[in-house]
Amino acid sequence: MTTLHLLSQSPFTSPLDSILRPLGVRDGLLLCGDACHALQPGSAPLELLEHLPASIAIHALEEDLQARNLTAPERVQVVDYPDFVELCTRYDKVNGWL
Amino acid sequence: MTTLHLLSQSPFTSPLDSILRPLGVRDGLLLCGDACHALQPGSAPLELLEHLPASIAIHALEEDLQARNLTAPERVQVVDYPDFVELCTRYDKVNGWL
Amino acid sequence: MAKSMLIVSRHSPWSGLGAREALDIALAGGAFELPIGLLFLDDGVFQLLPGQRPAAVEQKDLAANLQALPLFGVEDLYVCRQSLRLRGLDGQPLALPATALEGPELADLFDRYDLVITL
Amino acid sequence: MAKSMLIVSRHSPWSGLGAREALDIALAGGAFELPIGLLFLDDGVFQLLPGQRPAAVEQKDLAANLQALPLFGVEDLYVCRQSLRLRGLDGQPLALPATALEGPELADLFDRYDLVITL
Amino acid sequence: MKFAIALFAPPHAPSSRRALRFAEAVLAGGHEINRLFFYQDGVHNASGGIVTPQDETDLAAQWRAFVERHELDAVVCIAAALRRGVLDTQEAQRYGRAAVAVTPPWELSGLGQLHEAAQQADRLVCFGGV
Amino acid sequence: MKFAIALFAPPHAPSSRRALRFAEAVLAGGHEINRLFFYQDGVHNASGGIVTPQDETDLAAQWRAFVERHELDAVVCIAAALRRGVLDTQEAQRYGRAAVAVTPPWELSGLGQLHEAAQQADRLVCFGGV
Repeated sequence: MTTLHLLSQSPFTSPLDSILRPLGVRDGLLLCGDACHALQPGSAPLELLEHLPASIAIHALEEDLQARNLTAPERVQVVDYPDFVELCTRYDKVNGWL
Repeated sequence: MTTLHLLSQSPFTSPLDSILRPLGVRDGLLLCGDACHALQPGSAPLELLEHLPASIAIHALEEDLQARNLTAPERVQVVDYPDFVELCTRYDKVNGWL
Repeated sequence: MAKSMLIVSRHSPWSGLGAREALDIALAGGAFELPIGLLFLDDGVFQLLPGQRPAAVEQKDLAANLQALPLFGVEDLYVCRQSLRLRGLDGQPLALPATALEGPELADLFDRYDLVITL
Repeated sequence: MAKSMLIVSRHSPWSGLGAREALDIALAGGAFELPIGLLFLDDGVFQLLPGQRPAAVEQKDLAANLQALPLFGVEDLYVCRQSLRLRGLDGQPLALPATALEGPELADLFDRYDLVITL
Repeated sequence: MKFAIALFAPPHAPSSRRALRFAEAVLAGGHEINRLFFYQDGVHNASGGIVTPQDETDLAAQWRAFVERHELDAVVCIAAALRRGVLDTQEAQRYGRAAVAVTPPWELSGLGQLHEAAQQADRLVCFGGV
Repeated sequence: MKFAIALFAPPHAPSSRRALRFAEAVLAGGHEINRLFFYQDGVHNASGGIVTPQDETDLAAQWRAFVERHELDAVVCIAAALRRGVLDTQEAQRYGRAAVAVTPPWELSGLGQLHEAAQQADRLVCFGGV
């Protein structure tokens, strides 16, 4: 059963480690809110994300990237709300890391 | 102007680093709430605290130690609420790290 | 057939309502005879420590509610070993018989359940 | 003589009310002509980044309020260099002229003020 | 698909707005919402007392409008609401409080409603934190 | 000494109880409290709507009793309170809301009251977080 993991906390305030630990190889990540700061070039969280298995799809919510003036690297797919809903249907379940 | 720093967040959730950075050598620390878990033997936060200059007094609120079944090492003074008030008068100002 | 739910409890016992409100979801699920699993993660592992005295901070005893879990049919208890280790607690006795998991075992745990709620 | 107050702002701009409510204390202090210092620490440094578009998440522009600080007499702005560095932001242009401090300079800053509020 | 949506954060948290925009997209995409469930500080989203500055997004008002427009089943956890002072007429009377914050279509009920919604939906999506 | 005490966390946060026990110890030690100031989620401590389970400590009630017994100056930040639905009679009328959560001795006022208290006190002590 695959899981889509929603992340919204800043990776600098809530370290990603314990969130990435239960990640399965067919799971997906959706970064929203301050979790998008994990895409800050040159930061440790981005390094962590880039070392995830390629089978784990990483997405980021467009509006949160725009608000923060962030650009998603190639590895990351930018999504809007309709895409977000579609993602939820594609994975077997959704886990919101509060 | 000396500062008494109040800590209440868990050091495992809110890393101590940025809190200890502005610490002056004549400042004091008061651990309360989940910040008392920093006294867990064998943990990284305790290591950090033990490496602070000896001039920095470390205190911990008795009730929070009791609730958590924790024992304070020698380096740490256990205080109750009247002591807490007295500490506030002894330092020039008080900073609550929320 | 009822869907199974994994509840991930990440809050320490005396830091507010987080631990209690996660536990309440587990107990409510048990009362409805749903298959519930409970994973203690991050500061949530502090809920499992023996010898706590919540009365010292005028709190109700969460341990009593935790002990009630089996009565509600909630018997699948898990704890993240890495969370214990980071807190200097690995190998210490726990107040509840929770299975310690690490690495891929955690991913397997998530995989097994139909639903997951993290609090 | 009025006491000086250091306000330590640790919250990112779009993560809730933390950044705005810290700023409001600074602006209120400025309005009363009190000597106010403002330190951006931890995720608070994100408040200083240029090019943000709060409208994308239906938020009011915090930058406008930040720009108003000098009008309220709040000109002592500081940012923690280590916080910038950890976030890959050291050396990047900032939207406000904040003095970057590190190590003992931070302790000196705290030392200089009569009062401190961290939000 | 049938979605159950739970919200654990107050209206001033970005996750409240995110949950609402998500819920709107669920319906716009031709899916169904079988229940909205408000828990923890999320109960404040149902409060009729919240006054948002005129130039800011009023999430409490938007949630109410959304629930009314689509005639959704919107449940507020009663235990969480009582602890946070978010009472409906009945609870305010029961406990002798003046402050009535919750009115229909919001409904105070127990955690069983969360489990029931999760069991009956194809997806449970929880929003909270920031 | 004269203490100004500020609280930024709601009654269900341990820091609310800690602030109250501290305030009690301040008075018991022969010191003075020139003002209590409630900001951010701390405004919920002034809510008359909060219903705490009977076997738990009712911080909102204890704060009220403490303020009344010692006739303290207890100010709730008006801007923070409006956003969180914690209104007094006047604000509820002004904005046409039914929920009146704040009654005397609590008083809604501006952030200037925090600065004034901090200026006049010998110590400002802020409680928040957890």
